[in-house]
Amino acid sequence: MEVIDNREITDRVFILRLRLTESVLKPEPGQFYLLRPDTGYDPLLGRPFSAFRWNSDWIEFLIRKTGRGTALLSKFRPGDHIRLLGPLGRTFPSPSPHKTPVLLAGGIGMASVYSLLLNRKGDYIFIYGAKSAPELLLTEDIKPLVRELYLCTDDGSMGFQGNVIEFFKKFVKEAPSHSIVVYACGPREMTEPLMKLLRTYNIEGYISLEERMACGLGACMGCAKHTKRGMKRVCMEGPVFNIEEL
Amino acid sequence: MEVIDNREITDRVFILRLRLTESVLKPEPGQFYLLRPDTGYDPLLGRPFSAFRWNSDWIEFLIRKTGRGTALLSKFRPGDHIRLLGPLGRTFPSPSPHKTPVLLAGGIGMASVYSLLLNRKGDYIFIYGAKSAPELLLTEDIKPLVRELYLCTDDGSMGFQGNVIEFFKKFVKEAPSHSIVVYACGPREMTEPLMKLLRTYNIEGYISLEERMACGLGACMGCAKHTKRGMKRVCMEGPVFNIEEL
Amino acid sequence: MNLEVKIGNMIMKNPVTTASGTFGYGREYTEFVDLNLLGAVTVKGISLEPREGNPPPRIYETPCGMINSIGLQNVGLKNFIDEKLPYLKGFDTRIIVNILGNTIDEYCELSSALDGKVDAIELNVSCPNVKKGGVFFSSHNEMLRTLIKEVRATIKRSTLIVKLSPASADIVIQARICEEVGIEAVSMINTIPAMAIDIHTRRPRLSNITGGLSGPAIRPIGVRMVWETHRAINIPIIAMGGIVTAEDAIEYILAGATAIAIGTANFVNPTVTLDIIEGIRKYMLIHDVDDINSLIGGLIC
Amino acid sequence: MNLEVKIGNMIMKNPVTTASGTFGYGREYTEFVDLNLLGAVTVKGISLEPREGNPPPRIYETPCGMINSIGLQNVGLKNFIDEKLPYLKGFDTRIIVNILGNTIDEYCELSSALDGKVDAIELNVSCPNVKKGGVFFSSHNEMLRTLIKEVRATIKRSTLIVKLSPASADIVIQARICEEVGIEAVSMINTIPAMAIDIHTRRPRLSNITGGLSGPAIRPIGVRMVWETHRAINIPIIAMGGIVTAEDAIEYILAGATAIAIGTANFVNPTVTLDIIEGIRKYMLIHDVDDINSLIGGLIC
Ligand SMILES: Cc1cc2nc3c(=O)[nH]c(=O)nc-3n(C[C@H](O)[C@H](O)[C@H](O)COP(=O)(O)OP(=O)(O)OC[C@H]3O[C@@H](n4cnc5c(N)ncnc54)[C@H](O)[C@@H]3O)c2cc1C
Ligand SMILES: Cc1cc2nc3c(=O)[nH]c(=O)nc-3n(C[C@H](O)[C@H](O)[C@H](O)COP(=O)(O)OP(=O)(O)OC[C@H]3O[C@@H](n4cnc5c(N)ncnc54)[C@H](O)[C@@H]3O)c2cc1C
Ligand SMILES: Cc1cc2nc3c(=O)[nH]c(=O)nc-3n(C[C@H](O)[C@H](O)[C@H](O)COP(=O)(O)O)c2cc1C
Ligand SMILES: Cc1cc2nc3c(=O)[nH]c(=O)nc-3n(C[C@H](O)[C@H](O)[C@H](O)COP(=O)(O)O)c2cc1C
Ligand code: FES
Ligand code: FES
Repeated sequence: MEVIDNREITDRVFILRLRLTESVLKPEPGQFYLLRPDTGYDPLLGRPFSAFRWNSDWIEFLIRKTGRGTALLSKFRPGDHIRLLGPLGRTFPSPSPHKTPVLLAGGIGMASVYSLLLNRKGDYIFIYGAKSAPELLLTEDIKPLVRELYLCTDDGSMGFQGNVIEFFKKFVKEAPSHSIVVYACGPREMTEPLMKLLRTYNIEGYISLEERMACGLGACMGCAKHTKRGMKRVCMEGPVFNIEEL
Repeated sequence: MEVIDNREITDRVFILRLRLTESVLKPEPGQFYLLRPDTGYDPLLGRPFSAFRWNSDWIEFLIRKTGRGTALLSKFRPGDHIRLLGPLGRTFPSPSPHKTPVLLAGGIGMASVYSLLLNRKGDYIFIYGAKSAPELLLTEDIKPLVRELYLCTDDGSMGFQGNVIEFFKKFVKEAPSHSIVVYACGPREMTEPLMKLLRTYNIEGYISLEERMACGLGACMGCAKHTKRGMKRVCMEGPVFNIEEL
Repeated sequence: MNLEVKIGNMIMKNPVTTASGTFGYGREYTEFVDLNLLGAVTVKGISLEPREGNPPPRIYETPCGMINSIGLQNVGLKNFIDEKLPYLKGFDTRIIVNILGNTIDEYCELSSALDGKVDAIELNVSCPNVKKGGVFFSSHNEMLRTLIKEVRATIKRSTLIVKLSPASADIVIQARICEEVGIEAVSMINTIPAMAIDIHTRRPRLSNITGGLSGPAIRPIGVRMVWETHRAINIPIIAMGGIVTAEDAIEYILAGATAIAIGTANFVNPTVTLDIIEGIRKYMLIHDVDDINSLIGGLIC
Repeated sequence: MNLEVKIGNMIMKNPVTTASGTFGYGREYTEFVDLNLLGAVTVKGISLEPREGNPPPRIYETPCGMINSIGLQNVGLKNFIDEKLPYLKGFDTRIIVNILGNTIDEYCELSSALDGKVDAIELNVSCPNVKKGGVFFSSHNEMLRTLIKEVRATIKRSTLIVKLSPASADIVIQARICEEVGIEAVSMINTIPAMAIDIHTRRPRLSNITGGLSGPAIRPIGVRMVWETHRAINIPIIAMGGIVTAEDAIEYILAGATAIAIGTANFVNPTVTLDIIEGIRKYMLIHDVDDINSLIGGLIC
């Protein structure tokens, strides 16, 4: 796919916009694509990124530079081409009208829950955490879309001092647990304790998980995740899992 | 080094201009550099290219797309960085005032002899051949710098129909051989018969040869060429060889 | 132009198949690949009982390659025959089933259960990622001989292929043993045992510590092994290891392969198998090659 | 912060040396590298008589690697001692000389001539590019034992290192033989036999047909072999194979290497050796490692 725009929004995060041709299906919130910079065989494999924003002409990915693949992707410019495979995986289910949807995003996990916010109507509460204030991205864009926005930073440089989980613990003690449904995406350090927490409070929840991937199509068994019902493939049975399965 | 400009001059040939910083020495005509596109380890090795044109601020390479490395280099744009190693190898000796310097260029071999033309005074005869007219590059730039310019094309679409060697055979029959000195660069199909020809007519000659390279520094012995005096390294004892050595 | 090749009794309409474990059970790729166009589909290794495989993480990218330690997660023989095979049978292509057992008996049980149901059975005697897996056999020539002889005896109709390991003591000797025992073909190379370490946590990148290296990185090794083996045996070779383009495929054919399998490249480009078939056709056209069989082992040296 | 390591009697000021054949005789790189800063310089393999090596072409690039068949072009023992060694002696670094013979006698002649003149002698028993080269020894465990025993006996002062081949029957067993015979250290891995074919001419890319694969492509294989070997022996390992960055070097150290050698990466970046020493320092600083020796074999698994 052709790169239309590639914009840094912080020194570590950029938004990559690709032209959507008819051959590429539009995603559902929570789905992802494998992106491969096509320069040689190093790096070799596609990298998974959640669909962030899209319309009929283009799709955007919100990407954090972590390693070589993302560094390469950050250098692509309008007119360049990137191989795109997707949309892949399962979507977040639509929030039921009887429950308040609470979105939990840790770091770049924001990309995936943000797409839910944009595409599925709901009276959202958004809890968003990062290391420090500059890493809380696009908060001005989020505000008008949600009923309540809570920001958390590890260093206290903005909002609640502490991580999303600490905030959420406080939060659930006040909210009646059966009236909320949680949609979450973030690093393992956030999703692991979150699962336990949701189970403890018996809260309905959907979590987007990460695992290294090769094929993205359910063929290689590389992205396996241990679940109650055996090994599941994050690329097929995920990335969004109902916490009951996990 | 930073790319300042990268211009296609035909669909297969481009001119890459890099900023020359103080750490990089200026070349002598016939010398070359190893250029490495710095995206990953594939391609791994630097590619050798003759210094084509330069001044105190920049250096240009005239490059023909043949494989993956050159295709990658053609995509570099102003602001990108390319690793540069050089100048490497031996230069063409300056033409003696008593002999008419005859430059022979086959295809992209033009880059190297052109640098001689630009940098060393002389009353040059330039014989330049390619497959067909569109592959005869920058002939308008060459004209004002030489006494005589002869163009050859395999298909006869411009100038003499036939290759540089065929033309040169005709040419030496008319010129007294001891009064010329030949500087040549081109594909193996040109340089091999040329060597024989020069020996037959006992003409002084310097030929720039090509061989695959790894280090460019005389360390790996990868670029060996069989000569009268044993194995020589094209990157150190060449690329310009006196035909007496070969 | 003839692209048809023969592996034992199995006639493939073209020399291109998939490498076991990289193409699932075929179905996973049908959105991208019309299976009818492939010479054969080789499916993920099957064991007697379903297996969970190794704990994650199971894959890691390395320079121009990847290491995997899937550990043979698979649905098991029964589910394969009941659920996966009927779907595959709906296509006009050959079906090759890769099998792996812990004991000679298990291998024999697998092979006799599959005999006649599939076009070919590929014995995986070289999986580096299963503790009691085939590695044991591939590192002992005489054990290998016993194993393949016994399996050979269980098979009446399907073609039998033995998949050799680049980590075995001597792959050429093992190929000769296969020929001696009457195996119809060998396939090579399986992944090369490898590992990677996260220097910040000091832990291995894979939960299984080591895994198998595949992808373009290993192609020059595979080509050399196929060339050496081709000179030593007269049975056909199905070659694999780092094939990404038609050029790579032809390189292996010139080195001595009768058919080639695409593995890791499916992850890089899901339509790669078809692109390669197309590319082989183009090459044959340009070089005026009428019959692909005339290219086999055509290296000039 | 201590970067000093010990290989036999040889104390290296840091664990970084160059891989034989990729750094010439040291001099070639002095424009880029202050040799005084290296733990040791390992020079191109030396034979008794000068050698011309194989005809060109001798190298070919492959995915994340290269294959070479230089064929041990070198100036020979006498020229080395007279012309190359005095220059190297002018630096405050260790000198390791890689040697290759056709017969046990040749090896012994080389080793006794160099004993005491250089800090260490590295026996190349595994060069894949010379017909009568060491490959013969590396593929026969008992021949190897005889060879290294006899060479061992000729050396009184220099440290003796045996360089093992990844293509040998079993690299771990060979390492054990080295330890049993009293060799001070092993180095590994040499290049992996490989080949490439030009599909348009149908000819091999190298005049020697096959060559040795080196570069990042082989690193995961090298790391695995070093890890396996480290668990089996107690003598130090000098590790090499695809090291390009300090991360790669540390990966090998955690796998069990006491020192590491940089080969192909010198071609990619001529200052890479110094960059890696710097990178190792930074890593030790960040991870609060006082002594590099505490990292050796530090893999947690
Ligand atoms: C379903 C899914 C959705 C994701 N969405 C986003 C997103 O919207 N924005 C974003 O910035 N990141 C997202 N990630 C994480 C992103 O895939 C990794 O940051 C990226 O692969 C790192 O690649 P690299 O080459 O820069 O890093 P390297 O560490 O060099 O990569 C080495 C290998 O590990 C894999 N890898 C590394 N980190 C991860 C990870 N966290 N998850 C899976 N594989 C990994 C790479 O794909 C590659 O194969 C998502 C991951 C998954 C699984
Ligand atoms: C001293 C010297 C000066 C040169 N000057 C120029 C120049 O000014 N302009 C120009 O366009 N080309 C020049 N060449 C040729 C140029 O180096 C090759 O075209 C280029 O390396 C091809 O790289 P690739 O990755 O596109 O091709 P690939 O075929 O993919 O390369 C594969 C490998 O072979 C090597 N290789 C391929 N062709 C050649 C060749 N002809 N000579 C040496 N190595 C080769 C590559 O460097 C690489 O390592 C010169 C070569 C030499 C030796
Ligand atoms: C993820 C993955 C799973 C594999 N599973 C199997 C398997 O089950 N049985 C088998 O014989 N080989 C298996 N292999 C090896 C491949 O079939 C093939 O031999 C190897 O990957 C080399 O080919 P490539 O470089 O094209 O991938 C697997 C390889 C990969 C990458
Ligand atoms: C061009 C070249 C020449 C080599 N010559 C020798 C040699 O003379 N003796 C030897 O023992 N190893 C030789 N090697 C092998 C290297 O020393 C090293 O073991 C191997 O290249 C793996 O390391 P690398 O991947 O860092 O290059 C050579 C390697 C290359 C690339
Ligand atoms: S990435 Fe291959 S099965 Fe999920
Ligand atoms: S390229 Fe290494 S010696 Fe010439």
